[in-house]
Amino acid sequence: MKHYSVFAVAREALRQHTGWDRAWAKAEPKKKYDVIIVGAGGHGLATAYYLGKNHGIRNVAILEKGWLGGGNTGRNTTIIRSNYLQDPSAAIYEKSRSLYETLSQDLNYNIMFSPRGVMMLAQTQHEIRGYQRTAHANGLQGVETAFIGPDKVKELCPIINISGPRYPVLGALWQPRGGTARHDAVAWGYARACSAMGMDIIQQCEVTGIRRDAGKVVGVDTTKGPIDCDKLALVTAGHIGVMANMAGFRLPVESLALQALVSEPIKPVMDVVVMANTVHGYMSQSDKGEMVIGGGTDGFNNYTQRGSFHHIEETVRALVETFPMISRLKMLRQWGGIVDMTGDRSPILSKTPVEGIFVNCGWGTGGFKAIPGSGWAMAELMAKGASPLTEEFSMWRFREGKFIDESVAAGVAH
Amino acid sequence: MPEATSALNGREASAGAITLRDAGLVGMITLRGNLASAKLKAAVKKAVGQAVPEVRRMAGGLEGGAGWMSPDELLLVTAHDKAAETVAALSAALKAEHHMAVNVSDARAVITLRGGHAAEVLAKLAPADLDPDLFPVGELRRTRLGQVAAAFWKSDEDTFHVICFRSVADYVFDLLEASAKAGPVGVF
Amino acid sequence: MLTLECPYCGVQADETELSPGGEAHLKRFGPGSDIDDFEGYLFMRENPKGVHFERWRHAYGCGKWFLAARDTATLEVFGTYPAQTTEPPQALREAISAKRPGWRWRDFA
Amino acid sequence: MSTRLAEGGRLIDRSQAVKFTFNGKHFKGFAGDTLASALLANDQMMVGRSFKYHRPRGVVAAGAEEPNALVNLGKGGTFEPNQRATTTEVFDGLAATSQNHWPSLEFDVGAINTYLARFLPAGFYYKMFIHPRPFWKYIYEPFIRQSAGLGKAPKDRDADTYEHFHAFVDVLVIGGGIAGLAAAREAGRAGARVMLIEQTADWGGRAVVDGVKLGGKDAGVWVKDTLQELETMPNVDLRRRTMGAGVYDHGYVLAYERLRDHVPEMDGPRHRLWRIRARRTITATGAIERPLSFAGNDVPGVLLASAVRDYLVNFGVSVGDRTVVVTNNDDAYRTALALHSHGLIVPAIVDARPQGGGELAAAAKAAGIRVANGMAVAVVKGGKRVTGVTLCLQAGEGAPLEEIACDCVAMSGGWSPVVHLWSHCGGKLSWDDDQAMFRPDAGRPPTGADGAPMVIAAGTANGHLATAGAVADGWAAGLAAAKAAGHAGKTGTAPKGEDAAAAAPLPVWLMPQGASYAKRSKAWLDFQNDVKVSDVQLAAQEGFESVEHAKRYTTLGMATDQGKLSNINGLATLSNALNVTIPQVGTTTFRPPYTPISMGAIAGVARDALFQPVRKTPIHDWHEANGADFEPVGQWRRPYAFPRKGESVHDAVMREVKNTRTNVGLLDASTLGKLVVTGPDAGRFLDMLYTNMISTLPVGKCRYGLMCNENGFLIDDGVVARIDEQTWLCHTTTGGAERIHGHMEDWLQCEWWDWKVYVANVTEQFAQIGVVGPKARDVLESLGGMDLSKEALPFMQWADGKIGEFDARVYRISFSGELSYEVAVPASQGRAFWDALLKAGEAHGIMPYGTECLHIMRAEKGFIMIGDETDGTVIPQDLNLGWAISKKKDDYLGKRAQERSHMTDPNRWKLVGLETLDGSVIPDGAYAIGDGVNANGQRNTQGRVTSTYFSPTLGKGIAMGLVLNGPDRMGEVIEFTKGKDVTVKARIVDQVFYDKAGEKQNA
Repeated sequence: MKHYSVFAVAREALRQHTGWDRAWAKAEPKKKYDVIIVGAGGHGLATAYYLGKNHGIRNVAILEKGWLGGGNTGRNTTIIRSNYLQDPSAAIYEKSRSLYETLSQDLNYNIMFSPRGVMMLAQTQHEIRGYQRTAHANGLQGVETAFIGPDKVKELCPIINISGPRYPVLGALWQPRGGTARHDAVAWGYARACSAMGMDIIQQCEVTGIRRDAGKVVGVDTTKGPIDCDKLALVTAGHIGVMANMAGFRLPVESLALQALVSEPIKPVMDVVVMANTVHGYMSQSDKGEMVIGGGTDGFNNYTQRGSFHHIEETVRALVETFPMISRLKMLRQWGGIVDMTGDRSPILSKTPVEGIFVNCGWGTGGFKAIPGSGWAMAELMAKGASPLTEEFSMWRFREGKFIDESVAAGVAH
Repeated sequence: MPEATSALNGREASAGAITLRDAGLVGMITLRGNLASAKLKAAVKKAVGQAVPEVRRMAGGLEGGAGWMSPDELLLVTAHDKAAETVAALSAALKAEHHMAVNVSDARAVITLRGGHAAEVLAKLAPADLDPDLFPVGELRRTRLGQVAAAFWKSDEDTFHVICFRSVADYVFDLLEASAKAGPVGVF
Repeated sequence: MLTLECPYCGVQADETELSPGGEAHLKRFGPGSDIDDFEGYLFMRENPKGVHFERWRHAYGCGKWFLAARDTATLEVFGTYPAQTTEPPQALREAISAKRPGWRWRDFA
Repeated sequence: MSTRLAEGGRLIDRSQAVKFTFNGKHFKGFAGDTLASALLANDQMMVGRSFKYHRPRGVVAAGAEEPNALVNLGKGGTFEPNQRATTTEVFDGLAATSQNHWPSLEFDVGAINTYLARFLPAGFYYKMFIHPRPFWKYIYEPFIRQSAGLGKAPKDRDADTYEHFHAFVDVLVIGGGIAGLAAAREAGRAGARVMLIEQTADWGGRAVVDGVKLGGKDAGVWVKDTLQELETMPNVDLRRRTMGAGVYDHGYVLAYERLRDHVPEMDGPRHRLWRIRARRTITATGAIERPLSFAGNDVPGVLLASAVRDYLVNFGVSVGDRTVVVTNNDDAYRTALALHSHGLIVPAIVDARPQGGGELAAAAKAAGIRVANGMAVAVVKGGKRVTGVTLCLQAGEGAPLEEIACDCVAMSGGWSPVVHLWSHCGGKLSWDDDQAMFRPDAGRPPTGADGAPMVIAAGTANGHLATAGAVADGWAAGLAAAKAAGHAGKTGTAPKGEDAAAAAPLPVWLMPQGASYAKRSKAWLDFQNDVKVSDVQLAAQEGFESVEHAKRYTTLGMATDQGKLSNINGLATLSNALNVTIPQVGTTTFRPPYTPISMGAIAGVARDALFQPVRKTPIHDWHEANGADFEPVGQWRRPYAFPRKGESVHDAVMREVKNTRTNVGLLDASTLGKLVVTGPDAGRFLDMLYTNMISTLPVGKCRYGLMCNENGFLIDDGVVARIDEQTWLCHTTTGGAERIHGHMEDWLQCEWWDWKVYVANVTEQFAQIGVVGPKARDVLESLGGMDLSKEALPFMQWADGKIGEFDARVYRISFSGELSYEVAVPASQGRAFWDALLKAGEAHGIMPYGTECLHIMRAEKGFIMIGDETDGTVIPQDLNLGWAISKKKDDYLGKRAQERSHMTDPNRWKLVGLETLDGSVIPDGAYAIGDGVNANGQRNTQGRVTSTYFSPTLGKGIAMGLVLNGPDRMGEVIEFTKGKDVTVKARIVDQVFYDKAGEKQNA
């Protein structure tokens, strides 16, 4: 793997950039792997990366039916935060956030982690109490957050209207080391590092069946032929239900459309991420200058990657009220992704009824921020059979009502 | 009697050819029951002088009306000071049948919207087809106006009566007024 | 942006007049029931990519719940019907078969 | 130089001069000009700077596809960045400034990037700025952000208004060119409800500019005649300046009407967002000309050939005196001929095709224009504007053959149908090898709710680039759409278009075909984002083989034009680099909107006071008039407290508590939900909904009830009153009325549909007023009326009667622990009743109180609050409410769930009272710290605070909380978090701090 640096770029510039290698190798499937991971999104690639890096498991294939990073990894609003209320959530999201801090260096790929700070606005008394609760919890969880007042909100984000007539801003939960990253780069950086470790990333390869023998996984059938494996990880987000179906078990998951949009680019005007949950909208400004805006989730099952327009309308309405200056900006593009929602809106990282099959799904609207932590934890679970980070995220927790419910504070699981 | 006021307390507005007016205190009764029952039909006739309406229709009007709200629900319209006794009469007449009659006069507000492009004022706010050819006089539609539930019926070519919950009467009036002020669209 | 016909009032209802209510034809399991059945009742959903049956309420209209048969991959609507039933009407099932031969959803086909 | 010709310009009115400014310079245009045409008329060739290299940029197109000519427009409340000059109509007083440069358009420091371009290839930022770590956030990123970003941010509140409109049509025709007009007319004749929309200000599209013939008539005449017929049809609605923005599922189409952008002084909304439900949508959206990829194709003065023609014919503007036309198809010859006929010089038509063109080429030659077949542009000369071109062989590597001096280059790389709207909702494309373009695949259309095709592409948008095919296709689409929508009225015959015989185009994706790296790195694909042929090739080399990868890696097509000019050239370049066919590479996904639409239009009328509904009680106006400090509760705004002049909110709350506890307080409780439940099965039904036994409640009595969901968690609580044998009145929380009503209807309609129960939400029928405090009875009795004595109306009973003249239903219930009456009167009498109570209470020291006082009093009394003690994960057992769970019932919603092991776990946190040792108030949300850390290194906890207040009654902090084994640990002291490394000690106590015996509420 060619090392990336300013010097390498300068050297290549002098020879018309002819020396750059493929970022990841083109691979055809071998007959057998120790581990097959279905889904080359951020979570799948990160799982592979940490299997190799932390556990020395490198005979790994990552199968992708489309192009890597092309699902929710490449269509989210790139927010990274770990200010979650419940201990298990805070643990895995903070692990993730802390890995993001050094990910560019670890991968030798600039994923542009920008810890510009994330604030979640409190606009009702109830929200104030909810976020104060989260701040207290975060203090004990080792997550750096603080509840700040409206003046500080205005100072950090001058374009906000803190004295709106309907829902004045009463404060915010502030995580100074939250932020954003370049979503595609996260997938590409992991893919490049996996490939460098000798793993096979096989794109345009759809899994059509899961082969089992005596309750244990033995391989998968794909559009590129059968492939054997000892362990199998299903990491396909919105399509996890289809996978589980192939493997012969059910998951407490539903697939829904989630939407986002960007404005045309403007000069920098907002250096923090703002989430306004009472009015349902969140916004940040990308390095290109676009205002990146997250919308709501449809309430019905959908596999089309298209959502209903009224969510866009509701979100834009909320943000025009919160940031009046965006009224005269224009929506450049809107899109949708299919998210997998569990019964408690928290993810599943778990063994399954089939020996050797593991699932990593249910990240719902909040998966991007979790990519490194999810990969780290999943790799540990697969390599060692257990991980403290995944302990509470079992697929069987719903049976006894042992939820990890983040909606209990004023927070939402974006 | 203590002083009784409608939610909009007589509010009025006009914009171009459109006028908006609080219809004032209106007697309204939610009647739930078997709409096919002879007893119910007779009781409705007696109460407001109207037959049980067809689906999505308003029989009569502000002076005495029966509107189809759902397969087992009518909205009866009468004078405000008659509502309580009408409820009692209905309950007595339908004693033997499973039914519900509740006075909701004060839970609602009624706004009269009048003018050449009244349908357009509504079509700015409601996801309903208000084309005059397809929304005839006497049609009643329960739908959404902006962000709240509402119903309206068309009492003549240029007039709609809009019903909404009392608590959002100002919001609905403001919405209608803003839509009227923005002018005609030229569709209908 | 879906449009579903309300089987009660006949309105071609815009999605913004409706509220979605998840999977249809769930069988309730109460006290004393098996934990697997109860888990299935509360959490396990078909979530199919294809023919699906689901609940909707004409929330801004007549207030009634109804059921819809819809394809989650194309959003085609095969039909709507009143909620007071434990299974899809036969005529609807046949209509789906005409368009999606071999479809299966739980025990229905 | 570019200039206005002495004559011509079909869209401008030379009698109406218009004054405007650009970068502060005063210019003159004419009514009918676009800003782009007016700038060109004033020789303003350079109009902006590109995104990455800050290269000089000039107008390149004449329509919605323009990537370069973006300006800041207006000022203050009407300021708007990134306005496309080509679609902005000029008006008197228009003020525009150019974007993305410092200090000025002519001299831009950022242009240094163009010299560094070799160091800034596609994806350079992924490979650089990795070390040292903090530099990304604090040095590199701010620099990159500042140099990107295009337009300035608006500062002021938007001064304009917006609106929506819901339309329902049989046939929506998008695009007012000849195909759209033919389609609309035919659908209209068939009797369909038709809406025809056109994004520009005039009808007819390219056909009129090109002067083609239809049915023997000039296109202009045909358009006029057709419009005339359309205008007489009552079933057809025609809208100009209305763009089809997006096609969504089930025939939902978003259209964006710009009502006042061209006449800002007019009243009314600025934009109208149409939400259209169309049975069938016809996309007659035309085609967009493609640039050619040759070195220097981004120099100002290089334009699309069709744009040069548009400026000439529509606006009487010549972009240059000497225009070299470079093409791979016949259409560009029209530009040469038009220029020639206006007396302008065309030194050469450079046609990449060795065999050259058809009839139009012959006409050009006949006119004496030099045509150079098989030739290409090797490089364009000039910096801030074109000074000449060097020619070479298309087939070669670019060896210069000759130089031609010119000040404009008109290029045409062929045409691409506008397939965006076809594609938004799943319509697929097929590659047309003959015409080198993607066109809608009629066999794979977007389908609607009925599973049938819902979009029909027509005309050039459907790949019929010639007049005859386009207009016939439009006509057929109109007929088909009307028929599919159920209209089969009498229609006409297809209009006949006439075309010159054309030679086949030659796909040319790079000019010359063997261009060197030096040339490829100067051949632009995406003018705004500075993506060149070499960048896409590098992406392919590095394995970014999917078209989506290549797009994202290079940013091709991600600019404000969303790749309208660049996408096809980019993916052809990619396919060449990968050595696969273009259809194998495929296209990126087309997403709405077609061109950007204002956020204001999306929000519509819902701004300021209309942002969200505010629900008001009958007494709301009084609260407002009397200085209430409001808090939002759901959509209600409830008084939090009633501070007096000079009094802080906190002090007001303390006063309200003290006064209510010693005298009497008045609470507007109208927001509490009230649901009437009636019928033979109502008791049975309520027994299922509540955890308690409700059916046994005697008539006249009240009972506090709890509701859980099927997961066992508490969702609501409130007092239930038995009204008569078959009727109960259920109170819900303030936010709960609609939710619980829906919950009841759900169970009644979908599970127990054979039970005879009706529910009605009568919340707003009543004004409900709490008269609370030791003197409550005195106040009410002073009004006269019904007997409210302890004997006649004991605690937890209700009665109907008169208070004064008011029709009242009186509930003796208490959420404060005081003697308390909740009185419901008809809402229409609510305000009068409130006033009467205030007057009657004057002598007793009556004061209104708000929600915070209510909260403190209930906390002093140890009452739980849904949303404080509960958070969606709390079961009644956690709150020691076992007494409210009937042991006699076999079933209620949530009962099965509460049998699960996690719910019966003895280590669930349970509710207790808490008292700090130092009398301070435990902070909201504080956690009780446990011993040690968990497996993830997080500090263990053993409880948390759920309600915490300073109690003015007790003069110290009190709280409730959920604590591990709490009820068994009375008297124990535990530590709560207070701040960073600060804790506060609190003792576990009984949760009832006030009047444990209940003497006051029973009084």
